[in-house]
Amino acid sequence: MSVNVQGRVRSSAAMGLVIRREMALSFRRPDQLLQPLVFFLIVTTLFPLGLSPLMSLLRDMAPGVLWVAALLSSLLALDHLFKSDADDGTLEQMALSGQGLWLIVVGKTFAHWLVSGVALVLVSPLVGAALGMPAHAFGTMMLSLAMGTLTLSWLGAIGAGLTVGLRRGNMLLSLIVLPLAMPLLIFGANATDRAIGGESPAGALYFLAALCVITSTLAPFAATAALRITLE
Amino acid sequence: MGGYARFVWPSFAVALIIFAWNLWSAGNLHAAAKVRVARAVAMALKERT
Amino acid sequence: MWTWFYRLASPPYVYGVAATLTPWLLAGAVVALGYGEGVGLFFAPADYQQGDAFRIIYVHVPAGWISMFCYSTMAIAGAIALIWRIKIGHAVAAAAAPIGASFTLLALVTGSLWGRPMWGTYWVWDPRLTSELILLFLYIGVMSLRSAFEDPARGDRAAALLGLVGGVNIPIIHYSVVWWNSLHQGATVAKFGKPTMALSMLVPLLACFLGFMLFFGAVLCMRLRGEVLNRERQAKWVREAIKT
Amino acid sequence: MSERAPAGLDVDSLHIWRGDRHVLQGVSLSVNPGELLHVWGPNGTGKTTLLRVVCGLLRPEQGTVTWLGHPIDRVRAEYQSAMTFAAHETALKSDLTALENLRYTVGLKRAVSDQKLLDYLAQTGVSGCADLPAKVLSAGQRRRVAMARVLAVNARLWLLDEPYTNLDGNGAKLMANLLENHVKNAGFVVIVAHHELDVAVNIRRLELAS
Repeated sequence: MSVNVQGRVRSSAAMGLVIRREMALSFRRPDQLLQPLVFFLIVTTLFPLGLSPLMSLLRDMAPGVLWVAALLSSLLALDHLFKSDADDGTLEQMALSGQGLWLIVVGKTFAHWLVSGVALVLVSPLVGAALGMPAHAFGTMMLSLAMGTLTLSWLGAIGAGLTVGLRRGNMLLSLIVLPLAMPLLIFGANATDRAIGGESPAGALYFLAALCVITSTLAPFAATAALRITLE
Repeated sequence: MGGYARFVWPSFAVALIIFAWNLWSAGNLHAAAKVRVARAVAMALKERT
Repeated sequence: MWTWFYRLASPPYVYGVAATLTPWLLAGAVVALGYGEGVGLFFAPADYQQGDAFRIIYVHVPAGWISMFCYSTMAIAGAIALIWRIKIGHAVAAAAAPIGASFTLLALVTGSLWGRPMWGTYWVWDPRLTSELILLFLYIGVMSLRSAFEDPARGDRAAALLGLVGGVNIPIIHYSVVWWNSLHQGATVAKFGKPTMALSMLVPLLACFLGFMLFFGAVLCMRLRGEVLNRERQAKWVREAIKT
Repeated sequence: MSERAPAGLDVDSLHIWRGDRHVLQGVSLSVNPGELLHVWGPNGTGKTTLLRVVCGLLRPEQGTVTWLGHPIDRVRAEYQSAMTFAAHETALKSDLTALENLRYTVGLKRAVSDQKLLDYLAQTGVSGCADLPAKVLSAGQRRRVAMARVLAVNARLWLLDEPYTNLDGNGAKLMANLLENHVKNAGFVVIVAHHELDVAVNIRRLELAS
């Protein structure tokens, strides 16, 4: 454990600790890890049933369907980002740990993305194939989903911070975060769509990367302020 | 192309409805606030006596 | 020199100023709208393409501007209250939100009514209409977050933060919607924006805009008095205030 | 400033409203090294609210909380590393073991090896369940793990909210002499408790009337 001059724990060590704690907690409850993935698969199976089994039609819809399902399932997973810690009082202990509250927010959100977002990206080729997506588009699709889910985790951290104290905060969390996530859907689905069509998805991917950078730099401050408002 | 009746009058009608709602709900909010204050004042008075 | 600004932070002063301002603003609104809508409806020349349906612009465009202006008022008031802890900011933000939402709804309805003669259908995923719709969702998000908290002070702060986050995202949302729209439909569809206008059409539109602004100011003052009372129930001055 | 630099925690005329209820009406207190302050009063008089304000979780509308003469929100990092707050509920993750719970919370404040954490758990008599998940522990055991965390953080100022709940006979005795040792070597404690404290130290009392 590395300690700085005043004998207090260095923030990088503390960040590592928060991330390890979050990962340990997530893997201690594997069922909660699987739920967003199963939701992702179920939502994507709804579309062929609702539309048609014809692969040709599904292929046109594939990017939009996949991205909407990915957005909804990662939004579901975001609800209990702070809720379980706030309910049993550990969030207060960590807030009083002398480390900045931002460090706890960033650590928890990043660990949550590692657990939920990356898992979604790894499962997505399965869904892509099921929706008739050609294999050469998988690379772009996974890259765009990785950036998209990370950006959504940051936006969701703000929403979770704002609604952590509320009893029925889950619906309100989606109501708050989805309008902010619409640009993600536009650029992500379009990048995948272009990859399927064989054109270069660079334009949309650059926009998505720009969104990811903006949100990753600004959202931690907003999420910390949100948590401070509801923790008080 | 577009006659008056079908689209212009409905638009102005909706505008009037929205204007009226704004005025009404502002008045309503103020009145409700006054009632709540009066009740709080009465409660405070009762506590003190 | 700055005294009037500092006094704006004291609730009783704002309560009084709002009371005196309201009638003047309302009167100004009536005059400006009377002229603007009157001329716009009857005297201004009809559009050579769309005929008289074009006159819906005298309601739709000002409503769109006000819905945006109102959101920035809400976001800025919320930011001031959050950063400098001036409680009045929360009251202004809480007062502005429903007004903005109502004007966004007005812009949407009149936009769709205007779309009917132009495109033959009531709803088209046009970039400006879509942005307006998303703005309505943002308003609903802020208002429902504010009322979701039992403790009004905490609800105010949460809504102020969401207003700020939403405000930062509005340009991003708008330009991504425009980008998205230009991809799929290409530039063939008649651009929905204001066609270049003759002066005789523009002057009434500006009058309407002024009228809408004055009306917004008046209703904001009226709602502000209610919101200030709600937040200052413990203060002494409130007892005299409710007598008038 | 007072003649000698204030050496402890000072709270000056706190006012808190919860909706229409005036929960704290001008509460003031001060605690210096080697003192134990017992905040006493019936339920609902704002004892827990006072503690949450003092530890910086809740910002008061009026009144100030100062640590060594400085308002706590200006010296947040120093204040938080010099104090520890044990809330009414024991704040343990039920999926993590007792040792893990300590490692992940104490580790944010102080670099403490697992072996030393085990010693602290032994000190409060729960070293046996170091590797048991917190959900299988009894309420008394969980309270003792929370006490071990207070010891492990090695803070000068203890802020304890009803620390005796769920403790049995010798649990209460253990708590009493932990407090005694802490106060004896220049530590200071603010305890919220609705019952008598039998700690062999001079106890100052602050009664919160409704």
